[in-house]
Amino acid sequence: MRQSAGPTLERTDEADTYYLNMGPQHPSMHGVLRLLLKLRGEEIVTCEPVIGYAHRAHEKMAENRNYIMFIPNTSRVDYLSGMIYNIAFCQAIEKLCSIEVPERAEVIRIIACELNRIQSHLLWFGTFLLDLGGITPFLYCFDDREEILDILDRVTGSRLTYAYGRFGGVTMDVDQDFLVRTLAFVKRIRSRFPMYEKLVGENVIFRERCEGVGVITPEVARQYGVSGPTLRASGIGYDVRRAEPYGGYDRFDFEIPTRTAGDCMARFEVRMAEMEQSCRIIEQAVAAMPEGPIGPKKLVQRLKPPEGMFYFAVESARGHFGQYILSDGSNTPLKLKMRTPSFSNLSAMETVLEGTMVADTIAIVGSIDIVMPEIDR
Amino acid sequence: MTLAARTVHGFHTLLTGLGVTFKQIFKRNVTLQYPHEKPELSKAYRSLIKLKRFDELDSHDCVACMQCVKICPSACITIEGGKVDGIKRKRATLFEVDFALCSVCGLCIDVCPTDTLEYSRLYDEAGYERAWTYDLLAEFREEEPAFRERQRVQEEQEAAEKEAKRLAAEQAKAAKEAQASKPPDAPEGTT
Amino acid sequence: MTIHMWLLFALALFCMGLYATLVRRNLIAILIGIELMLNAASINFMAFNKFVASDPVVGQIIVLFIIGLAAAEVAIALSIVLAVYREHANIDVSDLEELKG
Amino acid sequence: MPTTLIEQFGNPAIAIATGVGGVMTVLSLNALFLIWLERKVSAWIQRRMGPMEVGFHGVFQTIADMLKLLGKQLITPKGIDKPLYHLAPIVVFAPVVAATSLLPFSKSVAISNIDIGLVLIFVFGGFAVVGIFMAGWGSNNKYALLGAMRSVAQNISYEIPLILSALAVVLMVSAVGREVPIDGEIVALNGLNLAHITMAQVHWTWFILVQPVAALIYFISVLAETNRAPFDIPEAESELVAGFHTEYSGMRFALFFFAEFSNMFIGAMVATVLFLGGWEGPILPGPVWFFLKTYALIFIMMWVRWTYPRLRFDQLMTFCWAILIPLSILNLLVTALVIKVVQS
Amino acid sequence: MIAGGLIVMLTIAGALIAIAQGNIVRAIFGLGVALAGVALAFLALGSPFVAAMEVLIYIGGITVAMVFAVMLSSAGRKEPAAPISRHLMAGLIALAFFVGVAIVITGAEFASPSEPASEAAWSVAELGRHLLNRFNVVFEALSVVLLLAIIGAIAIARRDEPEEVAP
Repeated sequence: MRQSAGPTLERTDEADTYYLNMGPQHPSMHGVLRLLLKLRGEEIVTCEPVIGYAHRAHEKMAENRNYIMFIPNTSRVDYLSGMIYNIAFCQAIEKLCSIEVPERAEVIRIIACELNRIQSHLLWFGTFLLDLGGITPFLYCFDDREEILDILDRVTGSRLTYAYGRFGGVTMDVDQDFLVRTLAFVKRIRSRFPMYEKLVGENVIFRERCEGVGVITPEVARQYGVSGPTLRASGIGYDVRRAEPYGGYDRFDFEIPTRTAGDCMARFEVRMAEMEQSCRIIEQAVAAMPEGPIGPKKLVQRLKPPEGMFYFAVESARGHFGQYILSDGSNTPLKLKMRTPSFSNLSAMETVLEGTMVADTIAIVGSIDIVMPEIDR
Repeated sequence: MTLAARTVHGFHTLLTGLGVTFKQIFKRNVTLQYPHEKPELSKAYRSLIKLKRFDELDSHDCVACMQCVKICPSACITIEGGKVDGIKRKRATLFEVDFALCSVCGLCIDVCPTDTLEYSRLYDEAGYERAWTYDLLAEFREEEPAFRERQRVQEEQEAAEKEAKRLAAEQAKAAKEAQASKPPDAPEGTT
Repeated sequence: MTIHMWLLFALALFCMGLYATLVRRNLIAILIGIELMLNAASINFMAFNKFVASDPVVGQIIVLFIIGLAAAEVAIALSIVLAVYREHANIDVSDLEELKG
Repeated sequence: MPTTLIEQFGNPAIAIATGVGGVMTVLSLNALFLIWLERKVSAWIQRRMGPMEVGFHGVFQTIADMLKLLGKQLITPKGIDKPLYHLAPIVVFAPVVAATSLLPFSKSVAISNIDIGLVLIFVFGGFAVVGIFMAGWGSNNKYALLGAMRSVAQNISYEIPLILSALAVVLMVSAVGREVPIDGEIVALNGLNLAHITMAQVHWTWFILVQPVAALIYFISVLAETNRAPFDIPEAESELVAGFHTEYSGMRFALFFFAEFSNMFIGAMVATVLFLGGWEGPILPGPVWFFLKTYALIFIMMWVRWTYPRLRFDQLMTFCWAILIPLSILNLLVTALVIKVVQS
Repeated sequence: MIAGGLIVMLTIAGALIAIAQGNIVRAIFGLGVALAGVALAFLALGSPFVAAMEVLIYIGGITVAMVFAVMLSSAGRKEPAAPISRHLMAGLIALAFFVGVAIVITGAEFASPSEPASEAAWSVAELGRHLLNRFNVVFEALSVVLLLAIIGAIAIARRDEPEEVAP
């Protein structure tokens, strides 16, 4: 059969079906995800995500170095919300070792994290459209995203993998110019939302591709531990920032946007609404920026954490990011386990993708916003 | 909505989309023509670390304390040094950074006790080899003997000053002690 | 080329189609044979049309009719192929014995 | 009436050689220009600059790319169906040359003038489908096969509204009933002759004005026939990598690319003839008008491509069968009725 | 004459591939070549319009539909070779038919029309006029047949569960 010319449609155990390997090298697979699709024509019979192609053993690395030496690793777990992960690790250690954080540092962190969240959503928006075949919105998003990266670059010196957080504060203070530019950006992105809405949100082709596609029911979402915007699009308004406030989020007034449809369109709307909410938080934070130190004068290096187990969660751009630290009282964690949102979101795909078409796979996998390094770690 | 109404509405949204992209044609470009134009580096720009030149020393002040070597997560810093002949101040004799390994986290800068590390403005780095080691002492190497000489002279001076001070203090102390140990004589005027 | 040559050419094509129809067992291969035979007939019509008929329209219309019929026939035949395949996972005619009396 | 090459040269062999040479030159120049234009249009829309390095504003970028493709290794995958795989680019490309030779660029410049030119255009359009199938089947690649199947289903479906909307124009040409002197004798215009269709639209009586629906349907179908976004499903890179030409590299790939851009060119040219009055226009000479209109259409095609996301395959089919085909049939019926009423 | 010879060779070569090739997809492409030859023959016989229709419907439609069916049904597998007896029998029948009819053809005399048809009689316009006047019944019958064929094809190929029909 192999000898005969042409790609023989390999018979699987079921008649009329064949396997298609989508990825790990494939133009639309974010990073190196491999989807083993069993197809009937273009319809998916079963879908099996195969992961592990970007495994870099971050968790193992954490066991072999001091707490502080793990800081640069954190942004690389999820390079799209690197700031959130970076700060989250510092916040976890601060809570573990009861380190005080000055108020100014907290507010700076919140601004940086929310900018990072907008940046991540913008990139998702662009790549999602790219998956659906619309190339231009991708570049418009990158135009806006560049602005955020420039702003963050001013204080962190990096554009993607920030090592901005330190235990008890941040590395560099923000200046007036930073605040001015941040506010200008908020104004700019607000003026861009109507354009995105016109170009994409209302576009009939986009709506046709998204509405009713890839519905994740609340039950499935609960079953697989789906979190973040993907969960909120299914009608469950769970957000760590609201459910277990951390890092001073309880001081700010913002909403948790939810939708009930659970389809790609709902996920799109939730993320767009979240960007607006992040803008609100940023505005309040800039207005409430206190004076004061931004961290301890001397680098906190040697930690004496209490023995035992510890869990700390934050809301990353993709959902519930938790860190489980097993400490033996030394300066090195015995075990650092990360609960990453993309992993749980992706595991729901097996159920969700069944019975959809190949083209929908792209839309659905694109819409849950996965970052492969975060899954593989 | 009927099919006809949906079709008409669909076409309308498509035309709106075309309008949006058409407007963009006449807007300013946002890209830089990279090799010809270069972006402005931010003031916090992170790149390869370098040794800061202190005005009062006219040289770096790395004392080879190995703090940065110990904290570096990527183990990309190699330092040798310590006590050098002739002067008291500890000096680094070798300071190499393998930039291929460095993740520019800045922990070495934060931990440096003499604050002699800072980020350089090294930009568009590219190369054909994996080894990417920078010798941070290169710019200081030639002037190192001069620095040591200066330092030696200064230290000698300081030592001499200190010695003089010590001597002076000793003399003063001795004088004081001598005064104290002297039997209380009657003032001259009174005798 | 004379009319005789055209007719012989058409005859050769027809016989090849006939041979394929008799030998092959794959439904689609048989269909190919039938198409060859139909085309041979069309060539005949066109040849007579050019050399013999006084009104050149008639032959052309008949050929157009044949082409149209062939399209219809192929549509039906292929749908049968698909239906048979779905039932038997095979389109070998010698395996189709259910219609035997 | 355009004089054809055969009339000018007398000898058909020389005429054919000149014709093919001329067509190839036009097509090559056009492809070079179109690829550059595509990059520039996308860049303008996306607020970038596009190619800027090779030549003034990158005008020679395409030539540089061509040279690069020429120098690339021709990779022949394992397990392919050799004859089909190797023939496919040629089968895709050859009809393009043939179809271009049918078009009347101006009153005096045309390579051929055939009474059933319009029919032949569609014939050659149908030919390309076979080549795409050969490429998809011969490549021994599932993505290529899926791409080919999608492509063929799409091309066959969209041929129907394409032809039906063109038929409305054919009806109009005979309904206009204009009689023009050609070579000294008065001839009634023939709706299937491309030059005659152009001549039926003199003095700004462009058919887009009387047949806007047909023009719209025709334009959409051309987008689909040439696999342009939002109908670029056969080669949807985010789903099928590169569709039917996934396994082609170097010059073979270049030939597919060349054919794609040339098809776009032909689609726009035919639309110009059918709806925009071909070479007709004031002041400027015929060919200038002809190419101006053609490139304006091509610009719109590019503009559309860089604006929309892609449809899903079943939506594409539904759009064709549930909206375009009924609409085009309706349009044809209304056209026929109106003509009948006006004539009686 | 040379052109005629080329056309015959092309057609016969295509037909040979079509009937002898075990790989069904190649056989279909062989059929495509043969059909292209037939279309050229029509051109040589004076009717470009019919030639165009032959290409449009046969090559652009029928062969493509066949390949499509092959892909949908995995019919591309090599069929087992037929027994030699079957080849012999079929060959004999075909040969006998060829020889018999060839004798008749070579022996036959065909009367040429008294006056050759005018150029205008070959035109597409004339063809269309006849199709809608004199041969109106043929035209209508064809349309009915095609409609029935479409309905029939859909009815046969439709899966049991209601789904959208493949075009």
